[in-house]
Amino acid sequence: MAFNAALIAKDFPILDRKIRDGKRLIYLDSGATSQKPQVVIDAETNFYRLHNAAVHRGAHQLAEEATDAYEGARTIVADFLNAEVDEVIFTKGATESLNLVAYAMGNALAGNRFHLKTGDSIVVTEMEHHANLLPWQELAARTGATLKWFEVTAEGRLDLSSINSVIDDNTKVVALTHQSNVLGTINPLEAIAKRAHEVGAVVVLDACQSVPHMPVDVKALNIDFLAFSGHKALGPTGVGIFWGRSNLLADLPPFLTGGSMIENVTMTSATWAPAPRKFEAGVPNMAQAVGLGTAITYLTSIGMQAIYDHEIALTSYLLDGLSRLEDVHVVGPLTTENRGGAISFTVGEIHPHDLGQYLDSLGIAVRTGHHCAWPLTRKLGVPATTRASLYLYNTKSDLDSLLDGIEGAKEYFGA
Amino acid sequence: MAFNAALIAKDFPILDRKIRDGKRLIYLDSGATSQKPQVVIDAETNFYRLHNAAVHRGAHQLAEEATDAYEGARTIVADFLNAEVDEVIFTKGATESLNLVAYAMGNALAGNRFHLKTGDSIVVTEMEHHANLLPWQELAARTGATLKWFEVTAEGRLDLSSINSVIDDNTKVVALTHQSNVLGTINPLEAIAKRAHEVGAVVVLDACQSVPHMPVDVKALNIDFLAFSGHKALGPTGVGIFWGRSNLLADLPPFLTGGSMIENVTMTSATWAPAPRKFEAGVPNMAQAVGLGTAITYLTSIGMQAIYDHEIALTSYLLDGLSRLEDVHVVGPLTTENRGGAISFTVGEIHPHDLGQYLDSLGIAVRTGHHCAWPLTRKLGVPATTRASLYLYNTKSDLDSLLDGIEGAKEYFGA
Amino acid sequence: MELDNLYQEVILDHYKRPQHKKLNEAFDAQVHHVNPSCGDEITLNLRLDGDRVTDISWDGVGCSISQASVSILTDLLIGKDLIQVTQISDAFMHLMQSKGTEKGDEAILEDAVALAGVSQYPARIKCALLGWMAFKDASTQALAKQ
Amino acid sequence: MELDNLYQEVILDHYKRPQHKKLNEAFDAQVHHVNPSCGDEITLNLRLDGDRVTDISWDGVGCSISQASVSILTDLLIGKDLIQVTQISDAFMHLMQSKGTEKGDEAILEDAVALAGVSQYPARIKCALLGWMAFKDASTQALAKQ
Ligand SMILES: Cc1ncc(COP(=O)(O)O)c(C=O)c1O
Ligand SMILES: Cc1ncc(COP(=O)(O)O)c(C=O)c1O
Repeated sequence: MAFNAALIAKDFPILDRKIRDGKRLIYLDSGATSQKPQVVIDAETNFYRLHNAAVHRGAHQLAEEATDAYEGARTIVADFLNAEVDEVIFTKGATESLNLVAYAMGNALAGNRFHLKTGDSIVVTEMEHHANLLPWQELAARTGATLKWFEVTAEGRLDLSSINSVIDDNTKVVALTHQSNVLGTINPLEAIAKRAHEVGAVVVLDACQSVPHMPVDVKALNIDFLAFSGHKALGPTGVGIFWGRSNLLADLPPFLTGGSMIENVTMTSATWAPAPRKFEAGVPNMAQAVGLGTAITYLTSIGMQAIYDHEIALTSYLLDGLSRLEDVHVVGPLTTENRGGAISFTVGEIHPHDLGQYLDSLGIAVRTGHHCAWPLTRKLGVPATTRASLYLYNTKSDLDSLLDGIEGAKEYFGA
Repeated sequence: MAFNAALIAKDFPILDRKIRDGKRLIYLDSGATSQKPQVVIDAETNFYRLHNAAVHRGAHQLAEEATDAYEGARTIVADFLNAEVDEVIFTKGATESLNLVAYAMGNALAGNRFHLKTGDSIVVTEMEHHANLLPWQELAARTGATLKWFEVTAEGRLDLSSINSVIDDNTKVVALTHQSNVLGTINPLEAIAKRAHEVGAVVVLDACQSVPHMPVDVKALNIDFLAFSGHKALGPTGVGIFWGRSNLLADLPPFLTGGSMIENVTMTSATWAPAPRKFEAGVPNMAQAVGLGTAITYLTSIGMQAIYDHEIALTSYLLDGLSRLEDVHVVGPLTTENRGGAISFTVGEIHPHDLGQYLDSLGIAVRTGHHCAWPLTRKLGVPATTRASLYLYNTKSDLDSLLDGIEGAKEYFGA
Repeated sequence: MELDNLYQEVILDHYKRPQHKKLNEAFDAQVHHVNPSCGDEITLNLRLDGDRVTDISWDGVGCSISQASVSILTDLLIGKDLIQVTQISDAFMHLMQSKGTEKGDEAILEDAVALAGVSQYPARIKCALLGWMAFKDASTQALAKQ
Repeated sequence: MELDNLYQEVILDHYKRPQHKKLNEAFDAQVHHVNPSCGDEITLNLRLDGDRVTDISWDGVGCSISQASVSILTDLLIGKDLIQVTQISDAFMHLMQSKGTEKGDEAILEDAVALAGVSQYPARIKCALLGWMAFKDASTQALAKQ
């Protein structure tokens, strides 16, 4: 079956909506959040209408069904990532997942392999989303460890020239993004993971912009922890994934504490259940986990490689089109080599906010600003950019509208 | 309009479901999680079908609409609690809310009013849910503060006889539940808040079992922080509320860090936006927040006082009925004075798991076990109990079925 | 009544008259296991003579399923060698995971086939396994000491 | 085109030829404000003589709305006393919150009525207010020094 984005778009009710004065919605903001196919909406609805109960806690039929649905979703996610079932933890989103691992390391006492102290270092990159930067800044401040980072070149690539001094014997964690949400750059994990493991550090991957868009196999990537958000992967809001190697999860202290994550509790102390329970305190986001399972089943039925190929074709088409427009400057790699479909650019002197507003008046939804990667946009000397981010439901015709819209804006603002 | 639980039940599609061999569902497990009216399910669905976009981040129409819907839900919650809008923070649930305040205090440096150190004390009670016990145990361990607690009497009440020594000049936090999820006991907040404030401590209220069931006014209660879960208040799973007085939220350090909660970010440091943003890192659980807003609007339209009165009438009826059964022992207050509709009991030698299973075969959903309050059940000498917990959609006929079911179980297990 | 699949006569009998429910002070390994979701607890003492189980004794609180299951276990495993024990345990695990599709081989599992119905109640499988997990733990510990 | 409500001629004019956009080194208060959601920044210098605004100068980067709004502000407020300033600021705030239902009183707001359309675009109100918030902050600081 050939990939047919226009047909796929029909599965997404919101794409039928009209914007402003009856314009067709052209949604190019999937990097911020993706739209949801009807099957995902139905999965949440059916959970509430038929099976809603607190999982793992009741001896009644609804509780059994809810538990089955919830644990079934965990299996779907595990298979999708080529992970073990007990390695998959449901969180509320990637931000929580990344804070989880940073706080949990902060909870590690001396003697625990995750314990950090003065002299240790944490390595990030200059292209991190705030969600994969601030938790590490905070952890460094709490533990006395030093924060170091890979710089970004003018072409929007990581500068790995001094990899052996950035990642050195003191490095305990290397946290980086798989694909930049601003530049689209896909980072060279192999070299980084190899060097990190050489010095005994763990690799934390922010996979927010990769898992929804390409095949991701945690075993093949040779990483240790991974985070992504369901809402960027056709899933509901309010759910994300934290994955970790099972031997590491066994050593990692818990983060949130409360019900369902314990083995034994007295007034003064507690012991923990094994993973994944240890990291899932409280009544979970059950309907959302079930919705995410359905989203992943939907993605798998189309095929992650096919989705990736489609996005690459669109990216190539858009980069091409943008290169033909005067005064348009793409921030990030100019070819599709090791890059995905997040395409940021500036248009002459037109401020991105104004450009975004103009495009909105045509029904075209893009994002403008620093995209929660302020150190990166500062480094590149562009306080703000306009970003188009693509997904399986976008078509070349969407991109033609965008290109026309940019020309229109230039005229409108007299630039 | 008279309160008509049977009519209300019609708003909840799951209550039409058949259990086991075609039995009517009699849901007496709302203390674990409540069922959802159709309007709440529709609110989430409509968000995804019509307005889904990342809030606060886009210059496009969908982002505007999503932001309106999300911030509108915040206003609804604020009005409901008699709080200020900027004091209401969306979390993933009460467990996160309680961890938030405990971790945030742990992040407070010397000089900050929330800073804790050796010699300080944190006061809880013996009837806390694990979610309001373990975060404080952990905070005490991290900071060197001492954990102290109010004991529970045989009648299931807090023993306040030594209140002035339990809460003393070293006390920095008093964290307690408004209503016990096991005993139904409603705690005497006035005396405790008065004493806590006398010594300069803040009061953290676990309102999981009160906000959904009775009028709660944060100003009148004279408390400082409050937590509850949406899923126990007719709302979606995956959303909860953390409320704090605005002057305190201004001083409280953030918990989760990441996108949307910042004012400025460089590679080495960051400053924070004011509350509520400071405490809402990442793309929020938008559809769930909107659903919770709808749930609260629904509750308000019925009236919290009317709901409370209904539950008290049912509680009285059930306590009465149970007292007439041989070998049935209620754990918790035996009258409706300062107690709500969480009713735990034991039935002779029948293990709660077996009783729960028997009731399930009749379509009756109850909860069995230690109800995530293990120190309490241990203290009371009952490793496990069976709990019926009531809500607005329950009727006397539900309770008659339960009473008959208990008699049936006694016969079945030959007790 | 569907429930009778779960609560077979044999189970209620073992529940009311549990076997070997009195801790023997002589043991090679003692373990204490808890089911955190319901609070059920068991203490189990094990004696091994070489690779033969010579005694299992226990005490604990729990539901009929967990109590009957450990009672049945003691009857089944005392006197067996570790190869037989593994065969029986594996067969029991397999039965518990069968979601009601299997009846269990009475030649191997004897009274334990009465627990077949448990496999249809996912929340109860952990109850049935509490004693078996404790036994497994104890035998590992006892062997480590040899 | 609906968009023309937002981007009135006057706004685009101020955007292209911003008034007082060159920091005056003499000031009683200097403030730096940022719009964290888009990265827009403004530095604003203020001079007060008693209760009269004698000079406002500024520099910054931002969208047409934020730039035009601060440019208009300087034209409007320089030379006014603090009572007039409060009246004008209040009127402007009120206009921004009007969700498109009001046009603004030209006698008070002059060119600033051109920003009325912004009130229909919630995400842009913060842009229009950036300079006004900076001014408010600066005047509080300058007064505190007196
Ligand atoms: C009194 C009480 N506190 C806290 C919680 C924890 O709530 P949640 O699991 O929704 O986070 C519950 C319910 O499980 C509760 O009943
Ligand atoms: C690369 C990257 N990391 C982290 C995040 C944070 O994800 P969320 O806001 O869903 O927690 C995002 C998206 O906002 C992202 O694009």
